[in-house]
Amino acid sequence: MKRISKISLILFLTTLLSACSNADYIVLDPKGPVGQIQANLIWTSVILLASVIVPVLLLFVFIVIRYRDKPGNRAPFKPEWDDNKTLEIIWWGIPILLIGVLGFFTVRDTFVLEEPPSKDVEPMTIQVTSLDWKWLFQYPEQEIATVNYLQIPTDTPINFELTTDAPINSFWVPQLGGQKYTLPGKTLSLWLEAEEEGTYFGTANNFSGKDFTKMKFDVIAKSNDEFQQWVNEVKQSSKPLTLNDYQELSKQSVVGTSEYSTIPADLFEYIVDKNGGQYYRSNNHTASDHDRKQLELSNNE
Amino acid sequence: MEYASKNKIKHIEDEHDHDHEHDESSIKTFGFWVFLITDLILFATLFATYTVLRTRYNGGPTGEELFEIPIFVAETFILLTSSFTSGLATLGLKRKNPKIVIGWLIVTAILGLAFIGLEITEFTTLVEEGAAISTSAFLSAFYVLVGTHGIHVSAGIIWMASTIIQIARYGITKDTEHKTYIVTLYWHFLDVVWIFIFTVVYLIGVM
Amino acid sequence: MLESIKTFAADFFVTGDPLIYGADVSILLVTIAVIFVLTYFKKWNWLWREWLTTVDHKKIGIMYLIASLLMMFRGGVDALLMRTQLAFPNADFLPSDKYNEIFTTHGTIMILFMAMPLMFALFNMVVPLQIGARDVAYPFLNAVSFWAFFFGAMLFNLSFVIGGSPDAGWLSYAPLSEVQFSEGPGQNFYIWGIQISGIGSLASGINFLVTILKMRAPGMKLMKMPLFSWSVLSSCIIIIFAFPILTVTLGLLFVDRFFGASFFTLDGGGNPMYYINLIWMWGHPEVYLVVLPAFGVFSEVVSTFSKKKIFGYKSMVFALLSISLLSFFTWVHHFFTMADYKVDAFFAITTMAIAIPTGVKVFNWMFTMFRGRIQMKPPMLWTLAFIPTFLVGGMTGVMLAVAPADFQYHNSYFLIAHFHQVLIGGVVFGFFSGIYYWWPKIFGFTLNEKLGLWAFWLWNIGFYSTFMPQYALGFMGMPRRSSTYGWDMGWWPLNFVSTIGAFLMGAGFIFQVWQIIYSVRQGKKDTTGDPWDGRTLEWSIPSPPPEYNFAVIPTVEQQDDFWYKKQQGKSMKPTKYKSIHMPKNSGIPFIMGSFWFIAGFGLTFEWVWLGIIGLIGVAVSIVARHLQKERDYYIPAEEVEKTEASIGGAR
Amino acid sequence: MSKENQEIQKDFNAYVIGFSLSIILTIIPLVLVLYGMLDKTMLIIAILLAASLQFLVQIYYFMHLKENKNRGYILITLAVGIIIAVTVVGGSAWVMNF
Repeated sequence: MKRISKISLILFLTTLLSACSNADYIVLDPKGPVGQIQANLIWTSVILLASVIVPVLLLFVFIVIRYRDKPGNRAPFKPEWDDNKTLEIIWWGIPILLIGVLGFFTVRDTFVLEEPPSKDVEPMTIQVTSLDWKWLFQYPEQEIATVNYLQIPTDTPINFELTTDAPINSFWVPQLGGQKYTLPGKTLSLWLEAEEEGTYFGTANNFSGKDFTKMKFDVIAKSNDEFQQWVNEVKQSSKPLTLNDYQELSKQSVVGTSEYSTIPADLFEYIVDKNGGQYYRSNNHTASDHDRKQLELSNNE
Repeated sequence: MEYASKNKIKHIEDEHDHDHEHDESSIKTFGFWVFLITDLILFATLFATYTVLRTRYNGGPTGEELFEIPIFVAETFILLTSSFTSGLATLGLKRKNPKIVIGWLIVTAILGLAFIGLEITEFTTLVEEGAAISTSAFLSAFYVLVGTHGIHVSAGIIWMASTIIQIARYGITKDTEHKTYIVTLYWHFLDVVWIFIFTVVYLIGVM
Repeated sequence: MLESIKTFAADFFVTGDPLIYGADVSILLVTIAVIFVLTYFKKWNWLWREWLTTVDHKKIGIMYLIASLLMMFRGGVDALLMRTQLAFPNADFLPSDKYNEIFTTHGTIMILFMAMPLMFALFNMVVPLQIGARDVAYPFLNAVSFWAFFFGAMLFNLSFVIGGSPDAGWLSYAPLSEVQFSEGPGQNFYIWGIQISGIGSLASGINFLVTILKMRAPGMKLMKMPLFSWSVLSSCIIIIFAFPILTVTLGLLFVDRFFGASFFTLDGGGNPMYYINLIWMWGHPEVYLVVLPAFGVFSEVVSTFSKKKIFGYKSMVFALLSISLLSFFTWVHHFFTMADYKVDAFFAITTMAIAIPTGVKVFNWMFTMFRGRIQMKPPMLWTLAFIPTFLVGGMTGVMLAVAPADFQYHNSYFLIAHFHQVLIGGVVFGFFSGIYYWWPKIFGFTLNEKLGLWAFWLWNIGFYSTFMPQYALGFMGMPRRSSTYGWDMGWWPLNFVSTIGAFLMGAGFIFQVWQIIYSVRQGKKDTTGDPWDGRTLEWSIPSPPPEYNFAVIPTVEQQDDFWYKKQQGKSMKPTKYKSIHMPKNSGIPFIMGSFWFIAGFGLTFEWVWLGIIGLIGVAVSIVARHLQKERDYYIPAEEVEKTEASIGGAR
Repeated sequence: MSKENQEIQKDFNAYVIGFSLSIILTIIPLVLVLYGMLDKTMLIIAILLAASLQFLVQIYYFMHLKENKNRGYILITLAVGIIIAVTVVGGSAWVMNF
């Protein structure tokens, strides 16, 4: 038995080592303040929990070895010993204490993440729509759009407004921070910010049908100037996004990346509203009636 | 021996009460209560659904436009009365008089049929007015909540008929007494559920 | 005519995949083989009399066990297919649509058609024996539950060869599961397979709740009841409150699909998020209700094989009950990433709170072993394997409860690793431990220990090498339900190790099947009725127990009553017999189950006439039962005495 | 009157009281709503209160709980059931409404 457990231990360790050598633990390697908060929280919880779990595991091993039923074992044997108030208070107390501390950090950071990560910089908005099976990213301030990739400026807090025009999905860029769902008829807001330039892995993270696995995208973070340059390029060199283009995009298909020089007015609000947006009273993004009528008309063509 | 000191062997007082012939009727009644409580959760889930989707009219009619006060008030009083008459049937059990039991059960079942009749009329009128289950989320929730209660009532009527047949055939025995008791319990429960439908769906709807 | 039959058949039968044709052929062959064997050995009558119509809880338990092992095989094959697909990057062993079907059926089968019936197998095999009862409170209803489960499971599995499998994930989130995105019968199979078996589960929950509260042997106060029965009670509390929610959720989804209602649709004012809210209000309690009985098993096993009274009995009971209640207040942690932050904060705390009673239980198990004498028997091995596994699984569970951090774990392989760790390490190891523990009691012979040891180590090594890498994959950003992946992310080595591990677990399962088959023929007979030197009432009667369990219902004086009576040398063998009141067998539960199957099948294909025929059949079965007069009989005292003399065995 | 008859009379009285109370508790909210006698929030609270009272009336007068041998168990199960039911309705409303 001992031999087998040794073998399994070695197997396990070599696995981890081999994995470490050529792999990136991107969740633990954040490139922005939001991901940093979450990584810190992950480490805090691991350390707190391990400080209890590891001693308990050692105690477990000790008990199993010490009290094995074998001839000549001289460890005490008390078959009727079944109650000890002090001990019980200790182990009701330990988890309560642990949960108390961890709960404090959890609640604190839950509230922190609702706020923009840097308050002194003017934030930027990107409207994200998950479709079957692609991503549409609209830049309402720049009035451009991209499909299946994102370009963002560094050191700027970005408010991702998430919605979907297809089954529920989830928008996740691990190195910038945790994910949020894209819900139909509703915009959820997710703050992210990149502190370093680079290309980050982004993915759809909630199963949405046949080609869900192909909904990967790159997030390219560049300095503010380079970002402006890119915006200008897109505005000059690519074609506009028309409503027909959107209808085409919203059909079930897999497409590559593309960019658009303009976006239809209130397209995002239209997407939200047509999937039930009007029922959320707090939603401030309702399109004016006029715009909606126009959109619906073109929709029926 | 250590255990003897710690675990004094106590005498059992209620041995008789627990003898191996458990009181079957009491066990069955208890089980039925548990079933009713699960049904309570079922209706609670439907009420939750109705509450969440209550305002999602999808451009269709609202509760205020649809609900007819005389109809749902009549439904309410019919069901309340039938709850009372089913109770009177259980009094007949104590008098050991099968005729009283059968009589009141028939009255209850007829009131139940009247209730179902009204509900069907209400539903068909609504559908004719263009308020169908597929019209809006609000109407989906409405039809399923009220309809589930209606199906429960219909099942109760069939069940009552089966009980009436058995009392007519075998008289009041331990078995039929138990069955009557259970079916009236079920009937009272349906009345309770209706009170909440009356309040949450209809009264708040026409408010 | 021929042409229309052809198009119908092309739609009706799943075609175009060698796997499916293989399944078709094997289903056909097995069916023919079974029919042949039954006819050749003239066993039809025996099958009907002894099994299909039985209301005996022990036989129902055995049928649950067989069914759940079959389902474990099916779900396991699904798992191996998925792991094979993921062993290498860019593999196209399974195209994405097949892969989606397979992870959907894997999850659904493992939770609802493997873990649940395995749990009910233990309930049925053990609870009445442990509390000193002749049977459950409602033996007839017990049979109804089994056949509802069985036909529900069959209906669900049928989707593999007829009509097409569901492919929207094991919880079938709307709107993906709505007609708009999932046309065809696959999703209806899901709805009706689960709905029908769910009715059975709900009835079982009521049944065992009442059994435990009302059928205990005289003198067995609740606080003297064995902990396994306590865990079953806690589990039943969850069942009775959680399953009605599932019934409604699936019902609403069906109304959406069939009547064009809009509860969870994109248009018509429906709200898909509400489906997720509802399904987790059932789904979270669901996972706790399958793990609680495993906790009960560990409590029995740890005490028996440490030769020591359970430590902190009252704490244990309190912990069980508080887990069962708390489990209803944590559901939002499954969708932190779509709820409001204030809601998140609240549910993060409630989720963590559930770790407190769970942690206490681990301490109590450890201190039951402390100052005891630990015997490394097969049931104990599984319990010992459970503790470290569950500690790590529990730890990652608390990590997941940290809402802001969960934004990084959610739907990643970290989550997959976590719930497999608690479901395999907790539930499956626990049920294995229980099966090994009570096997001699139910079947009357012991299982070969050497083969069991092989199975044990294969399962454990396989388990760690499958799921530890998956935690790491989560940190590397691999989303769950990915049907394939590229070379670029560095996900390959860990996935490969994980696949090897999965096959090791599969080998472990084969060893267990071998162990059972081998032991059926070569196993040592258990003549004592008490092979482990047990502590609770079930060990005081012969193995396997006679149909009436206890010739005379024992009178209980304390916790672990049988153990202390043994110590004092008191005989529990009765001296005087009375005639015994027993329920009669009935064919109605089986017939009702078949009608449920017909109804479910009709509604799945939206053949309304067939659905109505089935439902009328169900209604007629119920009324027939209501009108039935002769439901029970008596075994005369002399016959009891004769049976007892012939089996002897127990002291 | 024999003891048995007295008991039946008592039961009958209980049914009549229960029935009258439930009629009253139905008419009150009906009148309140039809004549809009309170502002909306208060009105909703008032009619839900009336419904809850009627629930208790039915349990107490109609459903024979007090003579049931298992009323302890039933009451506990019912209490937990009501807690869960309130959680299902209130929890859903809270989670879904933001």
